[in-house]
Amino acid sequence: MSDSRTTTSPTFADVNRDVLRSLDPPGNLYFAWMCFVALLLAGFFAAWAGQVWWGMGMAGKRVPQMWAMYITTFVFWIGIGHAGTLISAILYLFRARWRTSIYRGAEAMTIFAVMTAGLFPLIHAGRMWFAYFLLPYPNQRFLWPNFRSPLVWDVFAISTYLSVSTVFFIVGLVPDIAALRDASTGWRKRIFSMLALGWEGSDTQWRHYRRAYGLLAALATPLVLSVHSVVSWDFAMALVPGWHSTLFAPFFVDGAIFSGFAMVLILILPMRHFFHLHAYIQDKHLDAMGKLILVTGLVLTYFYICETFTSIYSGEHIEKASLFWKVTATYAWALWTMYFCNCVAPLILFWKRARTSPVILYVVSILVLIGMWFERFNIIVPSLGHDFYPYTWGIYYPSPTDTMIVIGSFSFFFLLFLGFIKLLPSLSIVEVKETIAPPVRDRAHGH
Amino acid sequence: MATETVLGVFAHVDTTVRALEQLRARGYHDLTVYTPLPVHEIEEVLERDRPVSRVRLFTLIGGLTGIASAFILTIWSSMVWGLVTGGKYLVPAGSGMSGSSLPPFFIIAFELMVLFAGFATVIGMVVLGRLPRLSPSASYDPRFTNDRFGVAVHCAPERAAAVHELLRTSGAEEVKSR
Amino acid sequence: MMAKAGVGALGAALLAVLVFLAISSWSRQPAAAAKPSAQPINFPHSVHVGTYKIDCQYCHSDARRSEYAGLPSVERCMGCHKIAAADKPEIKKLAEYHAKKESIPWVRVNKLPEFTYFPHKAHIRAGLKCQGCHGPVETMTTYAADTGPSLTVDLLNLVGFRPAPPPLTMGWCVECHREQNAKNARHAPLDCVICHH
Amino acid sequence: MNRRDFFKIVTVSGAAAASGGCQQASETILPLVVPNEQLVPGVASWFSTVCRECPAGCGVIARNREGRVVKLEGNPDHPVNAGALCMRGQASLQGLYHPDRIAGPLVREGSAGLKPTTWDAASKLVSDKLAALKTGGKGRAVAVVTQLENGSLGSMLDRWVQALGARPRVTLEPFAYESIRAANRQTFNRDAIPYYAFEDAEVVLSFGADFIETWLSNVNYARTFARMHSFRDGRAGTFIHVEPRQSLTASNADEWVRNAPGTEGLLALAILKVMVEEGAADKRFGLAVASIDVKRAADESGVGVETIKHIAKVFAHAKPGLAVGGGVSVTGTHATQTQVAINLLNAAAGNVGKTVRFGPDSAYGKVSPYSEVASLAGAMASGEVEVVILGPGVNPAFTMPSGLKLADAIGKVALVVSFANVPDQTSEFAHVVLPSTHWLESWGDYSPREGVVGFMQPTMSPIRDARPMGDTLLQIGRAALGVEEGKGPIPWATFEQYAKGTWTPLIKGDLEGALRRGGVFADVAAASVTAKVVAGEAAAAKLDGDASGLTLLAYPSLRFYDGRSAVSSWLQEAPDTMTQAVWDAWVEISAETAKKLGVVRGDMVSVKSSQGTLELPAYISPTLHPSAVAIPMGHRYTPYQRPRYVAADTGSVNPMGLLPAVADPASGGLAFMSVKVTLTKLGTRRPLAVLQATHDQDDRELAQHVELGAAREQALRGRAPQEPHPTLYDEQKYPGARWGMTIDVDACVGCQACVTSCQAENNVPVVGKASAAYGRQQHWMRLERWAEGKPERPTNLFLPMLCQHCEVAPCEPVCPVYAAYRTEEGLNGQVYNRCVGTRYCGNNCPYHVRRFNWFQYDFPAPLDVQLNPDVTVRQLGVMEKCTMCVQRIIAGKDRAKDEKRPVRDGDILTACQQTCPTQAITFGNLKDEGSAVTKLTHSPRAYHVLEEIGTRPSITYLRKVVRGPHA
Repeated sequence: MSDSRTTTSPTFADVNRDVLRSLDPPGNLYFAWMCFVALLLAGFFAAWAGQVWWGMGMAGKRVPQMWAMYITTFVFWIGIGHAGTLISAILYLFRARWRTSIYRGAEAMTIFAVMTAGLFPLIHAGRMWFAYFLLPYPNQRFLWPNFRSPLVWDVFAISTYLSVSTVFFIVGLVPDIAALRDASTGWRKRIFSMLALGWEGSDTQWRHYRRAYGLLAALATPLVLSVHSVVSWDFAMALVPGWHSTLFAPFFVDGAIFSGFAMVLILILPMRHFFHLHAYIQDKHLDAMGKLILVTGLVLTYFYICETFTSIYSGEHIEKASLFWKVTATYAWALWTMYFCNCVAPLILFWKRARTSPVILYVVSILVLIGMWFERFNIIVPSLGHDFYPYTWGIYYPSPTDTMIVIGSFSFFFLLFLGFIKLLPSLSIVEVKETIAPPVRDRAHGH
Repeated sequence: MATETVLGVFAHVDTTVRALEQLRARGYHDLTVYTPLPVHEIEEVLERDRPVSRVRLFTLIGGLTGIASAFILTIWSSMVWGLVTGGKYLVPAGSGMSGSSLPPFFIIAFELMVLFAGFATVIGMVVLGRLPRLSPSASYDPRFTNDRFGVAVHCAPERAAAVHELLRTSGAEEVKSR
Repeated sequence: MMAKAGVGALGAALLAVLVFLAISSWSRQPAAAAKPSAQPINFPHSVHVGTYKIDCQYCHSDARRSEYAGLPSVERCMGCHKIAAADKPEIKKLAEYHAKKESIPWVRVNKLPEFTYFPHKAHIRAGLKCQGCHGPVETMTTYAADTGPSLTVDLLNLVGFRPAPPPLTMGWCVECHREQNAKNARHAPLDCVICHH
Repeated sequence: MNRRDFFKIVTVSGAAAASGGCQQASETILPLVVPNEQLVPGVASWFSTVCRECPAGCGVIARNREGRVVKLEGNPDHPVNAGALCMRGQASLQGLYHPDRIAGPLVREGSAGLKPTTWDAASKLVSDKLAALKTGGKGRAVAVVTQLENGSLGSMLDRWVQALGARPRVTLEPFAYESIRAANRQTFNRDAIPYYAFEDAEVVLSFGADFIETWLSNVNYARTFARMHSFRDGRAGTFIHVEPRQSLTASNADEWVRNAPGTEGLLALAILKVMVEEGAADKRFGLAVASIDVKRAADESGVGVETIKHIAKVFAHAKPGLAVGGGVSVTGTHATQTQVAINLLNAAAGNVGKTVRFGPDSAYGKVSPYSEVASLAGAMASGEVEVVILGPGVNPAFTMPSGLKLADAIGKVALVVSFANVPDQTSEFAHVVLPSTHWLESWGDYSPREGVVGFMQPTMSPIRDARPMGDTLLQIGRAALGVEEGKGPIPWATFEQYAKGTWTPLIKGDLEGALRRGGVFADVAAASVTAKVVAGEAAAAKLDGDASGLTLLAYPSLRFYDGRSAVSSWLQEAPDTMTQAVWDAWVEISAETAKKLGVVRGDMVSVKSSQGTLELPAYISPTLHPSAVAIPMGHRYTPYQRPRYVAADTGSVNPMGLLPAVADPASGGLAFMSVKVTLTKLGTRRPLAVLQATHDQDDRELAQHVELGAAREQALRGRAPQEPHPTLYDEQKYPGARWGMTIDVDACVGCQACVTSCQAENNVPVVGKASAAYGRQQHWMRLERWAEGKPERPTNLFLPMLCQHCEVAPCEPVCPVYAAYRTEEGLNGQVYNRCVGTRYCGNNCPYHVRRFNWFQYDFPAPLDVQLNPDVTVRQLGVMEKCTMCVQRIIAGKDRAKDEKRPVRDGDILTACQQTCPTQAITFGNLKDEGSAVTKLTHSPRAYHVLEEIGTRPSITYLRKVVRGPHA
């Protein structure tokens, strides 16, 4: 039935062995990484504390750039968070078998990315300690949030996205944890048997399990697309020249997938190297990923062209002035960096060798991440810097505080991910088994 | 009446399927099959005379609840103060729906629909799958999460011998009664 | 079987709602009595308001013309107490303050947050009774009020109950304004910036 | 500061009050011991007095809450300012509550510097010295220097001086306009400065007179100028201004003529010549201009012959016109000749008696000329003076040219007694400091012009241990004379007693009424004078320094006057309208010179004169005359401002340090334009904090203008019918009033009074140079300058920008918590305590008028006592903005309710509207068809800023009416 059923592929027992091996006690390199990341994280919290204590002024924000790197990074992480559910849900529905070996890692990435992103609205708020005003909770003042504000949509979209992907993640894990339980002993066994909910893989369990999984996938699919659309409306709903555009929803979603896949590669390639998972994460997987990055990259390029065209064609003086300023003035370098990283760099993936070479893929992915971060930066900072009112035009300079916090957010993400790969199976045991031929005694009765 | 459970452990899919076919032919319907992964061929045999999983019902109810609660929450809470923002009233006066500022609420409705439906689905799975269970069932064997398939036949004690025989002949590595 | 489950679920839900409503309405009981404030001079409102029926605004004379209700000047207290009960120890304290030309450091009982602007004047003009907000002063030996947000009330709200908001909280003000507008066709403002500016 | 601490403050009076005001929120409340019927806690009471920030003497009413003054407003009954107040007047509160105010008497203890002491000890020290001199027959060794005090304080001091046989009191005012007096002596035989009736002129021809900034009486003349100049039912006067530099006044001119510095007199005569030649003036004036050759004048001044002829034509046909002269480049060694020329011009055009009115003469006529100050300085230097008594507001060490070597001179004086209440450059030399009460805490009176006497009364009890200068001197004087109270030449117990004594003839027994009105105001008829025609001489000003240098124009600034207002942080942070720079001083360099030197804005430049050098950041001005370089006067910092708001040490930025002590021989007035300087680039930078990113509107039509002709036509036709805005949504309903505002861009002269008034009313904090430079200033209202046309002679449009209170406000729907919303009275409400600080609204406001609290801005004690108790002090992390003075709206409605009537037009005045000298701002109910604001909203000149976005603001602007070239 499926081409992936090759006789050379490992047996079920191998799968369990290989995957469980990745959970062996880590080496020094791992701990070195942990320490480094933890150090950065400490800096992150120090900077944040300072900002809360002395005020938003610690970050380089000003009039007119009342938003800057925090929202940039927020959108960036939300974008990263898209690949995971996309892979596990949409590709699941499309029965794209190559997803199986990477989706677990991708899902974890999604959750951690969204968690990281979730920090930024808090960091960004002038009175972080009142952030709960945004939640609709009954209170003696009869006050409720304004459901017409895109920020409240964000609250709902992101919290929904986080919880649904988490659920999806956990459901996927249950059978694997059962396997862990049966392979392990002592206290680990006790913990795992709790987490496994007593899974046995009986036919009734599988029936409902698969149905549920399918439905979850079906729910998650539109959700993925909605979340970044909602985030994009933070801008599209606003008046600022360069923001006020119906293009934004698809534009953002595509960019999100683009950067998401880049991040997946950045995480998967080292894993495959260090855990020797070449048998499961094969070149054809990398190839498929490469193709996806290439396609989304091309689509993104198309959107850039549309964006430019519409603002020129609009004949709107202010709109055009804003664009011209972006392209030529203070922040031009950021714009051109973005164009290079997002439009030019991925083109190398037209070349099959590049798509299968880990090194090139890795470099391209990093460039893509840089490019996508700058895309958000270019949407926010220059647009605000040169908007309707010439009196207040101005240049934003990052301060140590917001720089530290942006860098620190990466450490937050990687800390979570490093933890994950050592605590939970980073490959789906069950689904990997699905991709390989089940043991058959005599061909005659087989298929 | 007391039943006995006969468990056959298989190493291969085809033997497992053969065993199941024969059991069904002999009229044994009270079976539990353990597999490390959902196997298409086995499901084919088992699902023939079973209704579709009822999880989807949970999903439906969850989704509808989500939509309803979203609209109730947004509309009601906006009417508590009836504040005007951006020159738009919540409730239109005269000029029909066009005059109102309801559209944003559909976003909330969508999100809550997904959220509630998602949770409902999982609950459905857990409930219908008889999860969570604290101690493993009698006929369970750890190998079933690794690379072995198990067929547990629940039958009257007097017929146990026949089942033993059947399972062995159809290629079970090991057959035991529990 | 499915149908049964559906009915069962529906019934359960309905029951839950009923129980909730019951408890919620039960939880709407007036705020508990407050502990008296420790004042430099033990001033019994009960005697002045209750026994001698002195009008509130005789002493708190600024209420009708000012944001603040104001306190009687030591002079005004002495106005009566030169003669009245002059021998009582508490009154002696008063006399001391007056002699020293010092003002009495009364302990504040009612206080609104900085960002809230409350004019007594408008409320007096609307003909409200002082007791409406300050409680049964005429019965209090020492004036006391349990005001401002309370954690328990907030938590109760959070889990969906509707306890009566404690006095001098926003919910309490708003409820009264709404009630007045609805019942007595008044125009008590409900505009945020009237109080928060 | 806790708004409700006022409860406590009101109760404890006098010295204790200060500490009381500064304490944090305490949970005790103190009743008054004795009820004070004047002060009801929570109710404002108003006290009228006279503003003494400059000799203009505007009437002031002070709003007193709980015993503390929280806001100043112009006295509507006062003839000088009619309710308006300039930014300096508004900011004088910061002088009153200045953190550096001297806490009590100080005595110098050798090298240890000034140390606190008791009043008795301090005054004994002085009186002993005086007694010694008196008995030693050396009374002449005592000198008294005060600012212009022409009221009872002045006369009392003169009696004091006589009693002690001291030398005649010197009134020191850096800007004394001696030349005008001298010229009037020559031409009209009157030693006086007349009243200039701008309001009655059709054409105003000003030779450098910066009457919108500091000249004589800026509020009065800005107000009357607006009456004459701003477009009203089809009529508008013309204003031509001649000055080498485009000052704020110049940029209000319909025609700004840029001349070579010092050639104003020549131009005036040339214009007169043309008038005579064209028969527009009496032949007898031919004598005056016999020697003048128009062509030569044109070449020297760099003004085209055509322009001269055109000006002459316009001026001659004015019925009547008005020519005035002043400003730096007129005040050189040739000042008197220039003023004479201007007098002749007025005489020839027949303006004397019409717009130039002798009779209601200005108080400036009583200032001692600079020559007297100079001779006193000489006497001090030669050791003749042993005691010098310096009144408050007198700061010669700062305001006198360094050429006078005043610092050294004072150093030679044995006993320097200062009455300063905030330390300044002169009080540093003092041996004894007897802090005088601030004028808002004092009795007194001041007569800005003949017939107008403004009464001063304490508007609150002194916030520091200060005593009125009068009281202190009376006591010291009697001690020195050895007589007790009630005896001798100066018997009065207190100055208050003396002052009230002098009032009795004026007030006809009604002191109450007089104090409520703010004084006694009478009109003095214009005296008839005849002009003596003398041959006008067009002498050029003598300038020392090498001829190749650039002429230094050290000009007084609207913000700081001579520097006595610079103590106010509000003024330091209110941008100079032309440059939009705050906090720092700068040297204005013409574009040409800048190119030669290769400097850009913010580059440090050393300015070298014969007297010294000054290092200042450069401001490149395309408008300045190439042969000139300009430095604003009065920039100085007080201790608490460094390093809180500016860098720890910025060095001196005082241009007086460059001036030689040269006087105009004819008048004895200080020659401000008396030196040429050389510039050198230093290579370092000190970027200026300039709030406006660009003066180019980039075709966005924020500030709009209309040709006079077109405006007339529209005014006749009325406004073209407006089609309703297309919308899918319901029109908003307003059950009660709908508040709105109109701002007449044509009337606005860019004086920034509104900005400061708003800051005072709404507890707007000061952020300091660094923050302001980085777009973090907190002003709720800003005054923008938009330049159109050629950069070297642009048309400037002034646009006051504040929250537009849009009907379709972009800021509202994006707020996640309803902190920004639309009130049912059409305001754009901002609820601080609900704000979470997402700053989404700030991004989405196309006008960028929303301000965010980047830090917790503090109000250093006792400035916190000034906070308006009706306005919340915002916490860090919240968004704030103009509320259209909602607290005043509420108060107005409250008053109306008390009187059981609907709110009438004029019941509610916003802070900005109230103080505007030109009444450019109108506020009212847009639903009331009869209200002024509604009428103006339907004016043909009405427009909205960024109308195309469709925000539908509640604030309507009226286009500026411009005259085409040679209109």
